[in-house]
Amino acid sequence: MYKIRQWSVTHSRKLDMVYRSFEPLLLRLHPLFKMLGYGRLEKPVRVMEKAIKGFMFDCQMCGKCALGSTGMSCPMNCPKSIRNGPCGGVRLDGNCEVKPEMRCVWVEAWRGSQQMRDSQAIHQVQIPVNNLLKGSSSWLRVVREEKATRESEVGR
Amino acid sequence: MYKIRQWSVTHSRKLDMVYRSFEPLLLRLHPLFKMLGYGRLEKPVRVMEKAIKGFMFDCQMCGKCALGSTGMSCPMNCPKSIRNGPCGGVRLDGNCEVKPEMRCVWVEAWRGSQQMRDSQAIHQVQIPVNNLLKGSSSWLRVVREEKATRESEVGR
Amino acid sequence: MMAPFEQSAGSPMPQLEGHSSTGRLERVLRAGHFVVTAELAPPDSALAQDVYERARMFDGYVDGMNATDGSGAHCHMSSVAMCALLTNVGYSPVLQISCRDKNRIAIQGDVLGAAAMGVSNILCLSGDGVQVGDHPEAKPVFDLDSMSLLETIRIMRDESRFLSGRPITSAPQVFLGAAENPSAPPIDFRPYRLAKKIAAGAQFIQTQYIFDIEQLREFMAKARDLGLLEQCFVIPGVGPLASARTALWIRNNVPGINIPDAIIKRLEGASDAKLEGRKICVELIQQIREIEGVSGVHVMAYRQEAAVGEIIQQSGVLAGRVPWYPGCDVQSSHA
Amino acid sequence: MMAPFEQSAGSPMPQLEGHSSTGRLERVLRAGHFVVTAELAPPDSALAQDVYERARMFDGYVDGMNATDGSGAHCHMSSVAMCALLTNVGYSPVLQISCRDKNRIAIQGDVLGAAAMGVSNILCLSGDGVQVGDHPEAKPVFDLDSMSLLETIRIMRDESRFLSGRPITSAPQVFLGAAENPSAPPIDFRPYRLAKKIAAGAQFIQTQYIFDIEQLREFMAKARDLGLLEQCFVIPGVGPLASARTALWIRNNVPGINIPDAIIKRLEGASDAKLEGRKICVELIQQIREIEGVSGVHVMAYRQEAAVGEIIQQSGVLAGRVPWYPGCDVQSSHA
Repeated sequence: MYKIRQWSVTHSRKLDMVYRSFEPLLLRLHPLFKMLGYGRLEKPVRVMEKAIKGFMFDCQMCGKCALGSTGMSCPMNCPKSIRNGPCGGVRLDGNCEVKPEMRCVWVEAWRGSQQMRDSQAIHQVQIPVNNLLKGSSSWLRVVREEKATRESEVGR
Repeated sequence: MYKIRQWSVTHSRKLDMVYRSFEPLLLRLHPLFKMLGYGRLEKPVRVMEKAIKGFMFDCQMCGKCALGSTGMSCPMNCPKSIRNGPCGGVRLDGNCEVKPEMRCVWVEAWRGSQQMRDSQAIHQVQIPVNNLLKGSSSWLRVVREEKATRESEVGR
Repeated sequence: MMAPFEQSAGSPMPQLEGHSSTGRLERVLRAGHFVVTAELAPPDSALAQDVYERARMFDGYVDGMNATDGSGAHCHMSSVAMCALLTNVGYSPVLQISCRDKNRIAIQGDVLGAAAMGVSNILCLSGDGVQVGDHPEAKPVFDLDSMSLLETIRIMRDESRFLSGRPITSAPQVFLGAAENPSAPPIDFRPYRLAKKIAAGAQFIQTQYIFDIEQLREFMAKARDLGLLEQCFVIPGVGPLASARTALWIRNNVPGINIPDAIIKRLEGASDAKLEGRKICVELIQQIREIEGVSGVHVMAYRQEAAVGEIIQQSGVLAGRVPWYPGCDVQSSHA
Repeated sequence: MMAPFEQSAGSPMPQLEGHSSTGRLERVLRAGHFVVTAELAPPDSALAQDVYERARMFDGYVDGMNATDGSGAHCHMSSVAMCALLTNVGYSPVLQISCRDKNRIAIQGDVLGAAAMGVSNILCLSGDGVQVGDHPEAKPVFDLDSMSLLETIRIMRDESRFLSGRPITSAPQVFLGAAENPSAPPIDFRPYRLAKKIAAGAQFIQTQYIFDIEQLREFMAKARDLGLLEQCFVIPGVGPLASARTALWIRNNVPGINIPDAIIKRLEGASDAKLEGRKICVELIQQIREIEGVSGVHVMAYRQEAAVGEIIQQSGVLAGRVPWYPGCDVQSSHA
């Protein structure tokens, strides 16, 4: 999958645009999701998400997807799980300190993010990952949280 | 798989005997393994081992199988990864402190080990798990190490 | 009468023959006294003063204080710092190390560091799961378990090396302890698990709260039969219950604590439940004292720390002995 | 002339207006001096004496000492204990916290504990991978990363709360630092990453070894353009190379260290390589001093700790200033 992962970074701009059009679609599905029940959907969506994102990005299902701010390079493939990389140990050829045969996830993230529409996102400090979310669907969580925020804003 | 895991503990004696006859068989395959190359075998054997032990014991592929001393209850299913359990937090009904819906792995281990031929094995202190072995085949390692030991003994 | 281990102030004492540490707790135990230890929760602050104030409550009543390590998976000041501060003024604290938050590299570093700061006693624990605490999103570590933690520190002390084999130039001279819970399933296995902990290096045991004396008696009888009591000091844990409601809450929510119905009924029937809870605690201590092979009592009085002195005094287990505390050499009496 | 921050002995000094800590390192930096810090490897022992002996080598030459935290993923005495011991006798150590070995519960407990023991400076690191150390079989933790570690401690200090939101009654008053490596890819991103670290709470930066001065100049120029140097003290790292062989080994085996060919050639051509290595180090320090916006130099002299004093003296960067050390108030001169 390593080759595909790199392809995804190279095409980060296009993928970002696909993602951006995918999100409103997901949001529009909220009533359907709600009817079916988010709890019941968790498993099938998780399996699908894992298959797609696993194939495209070697996604590790951290439950809090950061691809939009990392140039489509999944930070959970960093052996130190650094969400605000790169560390100081990147080899001079741009490969990983821990896995010398792998490109540094954050060298890739920098490459990918410069092509993204929001190339500034990589400069934001990412909060620590919530280990409880590990293995859960990031998509469903985003939709649920986004809807909840919008509804509470309407309520104000 | 939870039901099957419990069945395996209930039938720990029989499974232990199957395992015990399986080991010499594996050992006898050593020349074949050596010819094919242990490195090349690692992946297919790992996949097979994971499928079988995953199905039977919810095996987590720690790479250092302890089932023989834990009454066929895999200690890596303990949420605290305790290899010398049980901890002091076992519920009065014998369920897990962290996952109240699950039987304590070590309550099961005690139940299973009392039926084993070597019921004393559970009293041995287990050394800390080697995290580098995670995900690797325990079977191949056992054969390789056992053969190496025997050969060095012959050499003396 | 003052035993020799009570004359020394904060400065390090010479290590006695056959002792693993230079600490006071080991001295009192090996001298055959009935010891009293108490649990001390670290403050949520960066002030040494807060540590000293908490410790002072126990002055003259306890031989050792256990500084908890992220107890209940909640963040507090580290046990190492708490113990170092307490050691500075002469106390004999027990460092608790939980396997939940640190891997073997950090733990071994902490052991050397704590010993360099004078800490003499270490209690090895698995630790509560992160899910019960205030940081459930933290990564549970559990690189070692309480048993391999014992063995690791024993190896550091007795073989002057790290787990990796690299040599240690001056080994940590520590008295090693572990926890056990005679009340948690599988009950039959518990005495054997004690044996396993002793094999791994435990020299003393402090138990989870005991409310069912019969269960403790059986555990001790079995431990005696296995010949474990000559190898290890057993210090059962006790604590005052604040009310019947608290007792029920603990029984339903804190796994591994067995509170018999009879105790809950007594608390329900009492006009002053808090007082009754302390009375029950005093009685438990007195009953525990009568069990053959018991070496002391460990008082865990969560949010009732101020009552520990009174409970100990009423139980009479100190038999007139006044455990050392900073300044006791100057004053002649207290309370 | 003695600046006010050099008059105080081991006892805590009052916190000055606009300062985050009561420590000497922050005082020297904010007073505008060119500071010198040095790296101090903790001993593989449980003896406080070993810590003091190592520190003494730097007396009169450094304003702060970084006690490494399991550097190179090898087990040593903990940085917390080392810093507490050094603080006890009046030094101003920098506590290093690596994310490799502890989760957020242990780290926050250590921060409170270290602060309670008087530690004033904390450097936040990701940490080396376990695979390079002597315990490769240990579980890598990495619950936080260096950035979220900075933010966590900043929140504890400035908002008096844990990451979970629970209040802290007395916040840790610490001066917060981080590491950066101007020589590691992606080079373009490094100044922006410095900006990110400042946003997360970094008040000072110590860098990885610098051997390529041009690279550092470009990094500093970019940092200046981004307006970062008003918000953060930058202290580049240097160190003496023992030989051309060592230099080659480091270049090939320690990721992230860029040693130009010219330096290796100089070492190869020298009759006394060790001396030449120190000479190069002195020259690097002098060149670094000339770069606009640089606040000091951080000397990492692994296994050449005894040479640090000479290197600093020859570089002349202290300009006659004698950093405080225990006993300096009594003696009037040294070396």
